Amino acid sequence: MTFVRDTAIDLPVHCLLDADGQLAPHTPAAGRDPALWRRAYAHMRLVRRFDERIYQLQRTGRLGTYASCLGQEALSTAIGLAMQADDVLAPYYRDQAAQLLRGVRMVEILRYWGGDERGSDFAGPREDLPDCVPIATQIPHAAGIATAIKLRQQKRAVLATIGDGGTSRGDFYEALNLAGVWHLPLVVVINNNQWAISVPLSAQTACRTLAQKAMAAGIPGVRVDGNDVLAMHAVVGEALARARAGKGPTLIEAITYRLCDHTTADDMSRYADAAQRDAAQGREPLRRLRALLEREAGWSEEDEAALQRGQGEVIEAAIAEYLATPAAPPTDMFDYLFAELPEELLEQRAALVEKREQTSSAPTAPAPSGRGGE
Amino acid sequence: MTFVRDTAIDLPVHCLLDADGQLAPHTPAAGRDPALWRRAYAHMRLVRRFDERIYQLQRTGRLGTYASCLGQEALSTAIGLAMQADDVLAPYYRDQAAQLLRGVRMVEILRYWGGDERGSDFAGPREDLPDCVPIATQIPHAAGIATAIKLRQQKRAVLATIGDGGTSRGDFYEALNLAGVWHLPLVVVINNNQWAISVPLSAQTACRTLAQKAMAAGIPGVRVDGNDVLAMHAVVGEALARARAGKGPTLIEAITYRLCDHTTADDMSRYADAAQRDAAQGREPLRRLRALLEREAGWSEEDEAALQRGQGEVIEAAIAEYLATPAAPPTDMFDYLFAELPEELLEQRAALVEKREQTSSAPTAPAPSGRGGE
Amino acid sequence: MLITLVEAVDLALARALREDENVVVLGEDVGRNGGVFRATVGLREQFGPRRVLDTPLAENLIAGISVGMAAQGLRPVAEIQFFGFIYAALEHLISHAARLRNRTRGRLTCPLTVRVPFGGGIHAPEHHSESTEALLAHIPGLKVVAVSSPRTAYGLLLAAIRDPDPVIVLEPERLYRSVKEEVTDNGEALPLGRCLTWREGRDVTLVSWGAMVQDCLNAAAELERGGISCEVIDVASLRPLDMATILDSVAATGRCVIVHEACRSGGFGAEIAARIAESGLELIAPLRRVAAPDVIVPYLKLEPLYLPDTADVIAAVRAVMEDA
Amino acid sequence: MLITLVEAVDLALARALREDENVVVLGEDVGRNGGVFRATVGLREQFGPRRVLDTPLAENLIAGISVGMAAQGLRPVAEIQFFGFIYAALEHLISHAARLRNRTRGRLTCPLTVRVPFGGGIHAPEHHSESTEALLAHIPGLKVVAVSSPRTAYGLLLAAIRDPDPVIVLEPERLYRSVKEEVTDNGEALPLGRCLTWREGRDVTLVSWGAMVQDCLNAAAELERGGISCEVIDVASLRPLDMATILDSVAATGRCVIVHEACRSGGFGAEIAARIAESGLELIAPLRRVAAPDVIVPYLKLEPLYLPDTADVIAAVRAVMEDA
Ligand SMILES: Cc1ncc(C[n+]2csc(CCOP(=O)(O)OP(=O)(O)O)c2C)c(N)n1
Ligand SMILES: Cc1ncc(C[n+]2csc(CCOP(=O)(O)OP(=O)(O)O)c2C)c(N)n1
Ligand SMILES: [Mg+2]
Ligand SMILES: [Mg+2]
Repeated sequence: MTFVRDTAIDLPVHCLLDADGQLAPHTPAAGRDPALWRRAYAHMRLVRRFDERIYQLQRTGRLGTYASCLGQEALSTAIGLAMQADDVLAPYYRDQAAQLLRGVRMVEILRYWGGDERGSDFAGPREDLPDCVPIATQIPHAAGIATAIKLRQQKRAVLATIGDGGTSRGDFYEALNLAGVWHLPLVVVINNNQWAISVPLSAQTACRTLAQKAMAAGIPGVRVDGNDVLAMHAVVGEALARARAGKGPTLIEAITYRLCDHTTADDMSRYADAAQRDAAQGREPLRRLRALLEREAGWSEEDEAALQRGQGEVIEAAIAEYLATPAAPPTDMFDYLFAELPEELLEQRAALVEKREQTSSAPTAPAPSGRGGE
Repeated sequence: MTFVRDTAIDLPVHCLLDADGQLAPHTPAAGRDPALWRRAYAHMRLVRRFDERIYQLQRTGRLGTYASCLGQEALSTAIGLAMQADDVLAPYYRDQAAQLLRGVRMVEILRYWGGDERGSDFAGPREDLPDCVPIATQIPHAAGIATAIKLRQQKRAVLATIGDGGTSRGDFYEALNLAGVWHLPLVVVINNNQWAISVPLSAQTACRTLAQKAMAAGIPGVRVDGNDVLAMHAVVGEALARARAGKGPTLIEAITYRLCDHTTADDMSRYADAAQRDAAQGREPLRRLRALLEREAGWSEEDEAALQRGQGEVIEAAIAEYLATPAAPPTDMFDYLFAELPEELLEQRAALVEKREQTSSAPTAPAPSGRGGE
Repeated sequence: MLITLVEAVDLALARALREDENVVVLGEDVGRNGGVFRATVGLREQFGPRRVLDTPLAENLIAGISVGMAAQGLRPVAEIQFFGFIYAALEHLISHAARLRNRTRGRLTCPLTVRVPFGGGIHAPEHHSESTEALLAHIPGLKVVAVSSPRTAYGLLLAAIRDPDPVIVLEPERLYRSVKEEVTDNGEALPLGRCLTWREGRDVTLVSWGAMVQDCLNAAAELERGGISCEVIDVASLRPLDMATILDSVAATGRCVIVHEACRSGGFGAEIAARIAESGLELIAPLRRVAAPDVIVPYLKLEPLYLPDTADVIAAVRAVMEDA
Repeated sequence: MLITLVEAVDLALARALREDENVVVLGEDVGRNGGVFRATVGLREQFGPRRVLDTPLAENLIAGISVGMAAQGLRPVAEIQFFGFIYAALEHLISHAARLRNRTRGRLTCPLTVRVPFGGGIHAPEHHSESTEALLAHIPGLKVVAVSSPRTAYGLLLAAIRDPDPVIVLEPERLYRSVKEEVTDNGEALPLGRCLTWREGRDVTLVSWGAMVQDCLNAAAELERGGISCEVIDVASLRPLDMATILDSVAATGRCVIVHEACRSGGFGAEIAARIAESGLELIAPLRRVAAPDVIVPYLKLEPLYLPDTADVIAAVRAVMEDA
């Protein structure tokens, strides 16, 4: 007899809206509401346009390295739509769509990527975490926020996002395990876009699914088509409701594809197969939702044009506001270090002011970004 | 419809020799060999006696803080028996049994716990790692060793051990995940003794089993009664054979119970329920193997007495050698830092020699250990 | 009451838990067990399992969730069981705890306290006697304090917990039970960012922190008999550093010996030495450092020869007195 | 050939891979992608996927498996993508890589090299411009070198890989492509543990490493025109530190300015300053440090004002010339 056996399980990929824009028969009522379709579509369209414009700004040296969310708008839009205002978002760096829905302003997003800390002082969702750069570290933070919520017996949930590459870091497992044992109101959504910079998922893990990693924490794991905004909305909504109701954490693997370079400092053609990318293009989220809208909700070319016109104006206004942002006082680098600046640093602060005066010609706008690593 | 569902799986606990010493009908041939029973029994008996004596040495101030393996001798003995000489062991700190079988000398173990680095300069298994104190960090090391073995296309395996508490650290998951994706010849055995110092397993994870954590790495996970040396031997043997044959890694959860304080610095009565411990006593490994030996292999009181007499002598000789160990030259703290001592440190080394001469009365034997934390 | 340092820690924690419902104690074995050093004894019984949390075994996680808890306005007081296990927690302390306020321009803050037993002298296993506090003292956004007695433990820990920013509190293992002092549980904190001058003197300034402060006091008492008068400054707060007190003293004595248990090179003593050198003060003799050698903390058999001690301090003071 | 610093790194790696079959390059994106900075371009193609390994995304793991690989006699050359992500790797570097030889009394060793891009100036996102090398330079058992040009990158990296003990190699991001130098691929290593004196001078000793060496050279050239003669010492090897070269120079010039990009307090410059202070050398003017302020590295908009630069070095030199 043998004792060591494969213990793999099969987890289905939930999908309600297929690549051709057909709605599955088991779509729940919420997913059948054309108002949701329109809202989701409009937002994804906005995000895509915004993303393109940010890319251009970067290319013309008006902004730092940028991580596009091209082709991954559905997952983040669904998150933004499913979350309640008093839930807390712990994003990574491709969550522009969710952030905007939660009230982060475009100009704040532009400032952040433009290299200005003020971009993370969100006027809107004051408790949401800012973008997290060190991969996976936001998951323990989210677990900590969920701990606070649980200790205070509030009915709120925390949602954190992470990439497929991020699931290789200890932070991810440690925090999920805690969420399990402390039964925290936490939802973790993996944007499985198949790449961590140049490393394909097959070189990241031997797991057939990322959702099964939930089993290491004793919590539910769910797979969903991340390009299907309706399925995403349903699954995330259910997981959040469970969390708020004290039913514990959920891990969600949202399957997408990174239809862009990793960031503006990357060149995907060095390592990725163009054919694979082209195939993924056929599953991208906007086209399929538009097909549904056209077929079932009378969405017309005029609707589309009007939408895009309106959105263009909003985006350009935000960009104008960004470009007109007055430079931050250099002393900001001292003034937010502690609640009160220690005496020890007064002299250094004064020296900075002096240096600033001497070199008032110093560039405060970013010089065009070179090959800035990733 | 709901999307979020419990994804728990049930994994059986393999057991061949039950708590009453009855052999299961499906016991493979290797497990039916009385020579194995005798060898395993003799070794477990040796380890238990050695462990008791170390404890006494600690209590009388002749040794530092010590982590006993009381009640967990079977799992480590099975590992020692199943491994081949050219496999590599990456132990934690309750693997005295496996280490002895692999050729680590008793006096080396005593020196290590006595606070002498020379104890880890094993004369025997030169490639085995020394005891690992920072919890779980040995698992990536073991994966690294397995990587070297794999890159060199050798037919050897690496076995690493870890406690149940250790499975909460990122190191454990990160290394298992790597072992999965690189298909490494690695076997990880969890000594699930139900406690991490004072923290019970139920406060460590929500997982019903620790073996299921293997699913986060896409590798097989197996549960086994860690107090059943025959089942352990069979399972570990199979996993090692798989590893050597290029069939990849295995995670094994060995279920035991810590029948002792965490270390000599701990007092289990502060947090553990005595009744639970008493119940676990009934499943301890020596009694059941002895029952089998008596019933099926004619093991007599005389056999037992002779065994214990012989072992007592071996142990006392090792202790005498330990106590007679000449003090290490203090300059050892410089002389093994680098292959060659940098000039920068020559002066400090000279200063130490001088200090040593001035304070030749300085205690080099350890003072009795106070409450040294864990 | 006359209590040990570890009892003073427990007392301060109980006071903090009582006075602010946002205070939460967490770590490995801090609850049911009362801490491996017994620094949290009785807290879980008194304040319940919602205020005193036994975490899973993961230092990175402890630091990480503490950041999240603090972002919500809790005041987590996390214990890292031994300094040698803090390395796994550094990413969250350095890249997040220290930065959250700055990163969000004050929107989110991190009122976190991390307590860590540090230093050697208790015959513990490997990794249980580390004092690499210099790693933390170099990080903008962190405050780092080292206690040296029951009273400073009580006062500085309370200050750390009440501070709106992350503070690391270093507790010397070998002083946990070896000294007793009269401590009044009056809720009075000591100021952060201030040196404490424990003894005034004319000839030499001894600058130290943690367990070595006791060695400096012992050395000063001994040297006094030989007619050498030492001022003993307990740095207490490595960051922010109260350099003014040190410079004033060194200006008066003209001699300085910096004493720490950490290994010499790159220890925080170097920073104090550098600032004295930059100050332009004219010293009577070059400053000296008393520190462990630049080697790995040996196991317990060789540890006594590794640790700097009172005799080393005395020798260094004698040397600076002769150097002139 | 005239090449950039990043090309010199690539060249040294290829040389090391060729000359020793135990050398293995590993890290995030080092294989298929050739590294996010292009420091490992072509290596996987040339030496195959058994010599150049793309790891999963986990710095702690990269360091941990490197220790195990090294214990087996491989010579892993691990890349940590940016210095700001090394914190997760510190436990394995500090508690294991640095200790394996000592812990086993020489039975097992750790011939590991860790390459890390460090420092700012490339307009990168948060955490991509750190230079907290002082954390590593304080750890007994680690060697730490910082390269400053294509030639030193080639020579010191080869030395690090051939060294039988763990060596951290710091590569300044902003010099990767900004300077070109003639490098001969002759397999000649530079010695570890030796300062490199790039320019001799009479009046002031400039002590620096990494990217700031270029600023020191620029400053020296500029100051020369005003009649001030600077000696420029590239520390190159922070640990072991070649203090003799520095002290000899300072003894001759009587003035010293220590320049590093890391924030001032607790930076490795403090150690050099402390040793000068202990040396008893009589300086003409107090030594000075040029360093970043003790704040978190700002995002790119404010970064130019944060980074110390040539002008700062010039100002400091002028100041020590006037101080006397
Ligand atoms: C701790 C850490 N290591 C390395 C990096 C550099 N880095 C930035 S993004 C990235 C890949 C992330 O991949 P994934 O998690 O799949 O997210 P994606 O970018 O694909 O959405 C890497 C390696 C980082 N930011 N943090
Ligand atoms: C990184 C780290 N954190 C904390 C400790 C202190 N410590 C030593 S043993 C232990 C509990 C380990 O429990 P488990 O992994 O279950 O192993 P067991 O001792 O029960 O065999 C702890 C917390 C340590 N050695 N290393
Ligand atoms: Mg990805
Ligand atoms: Mg255990």
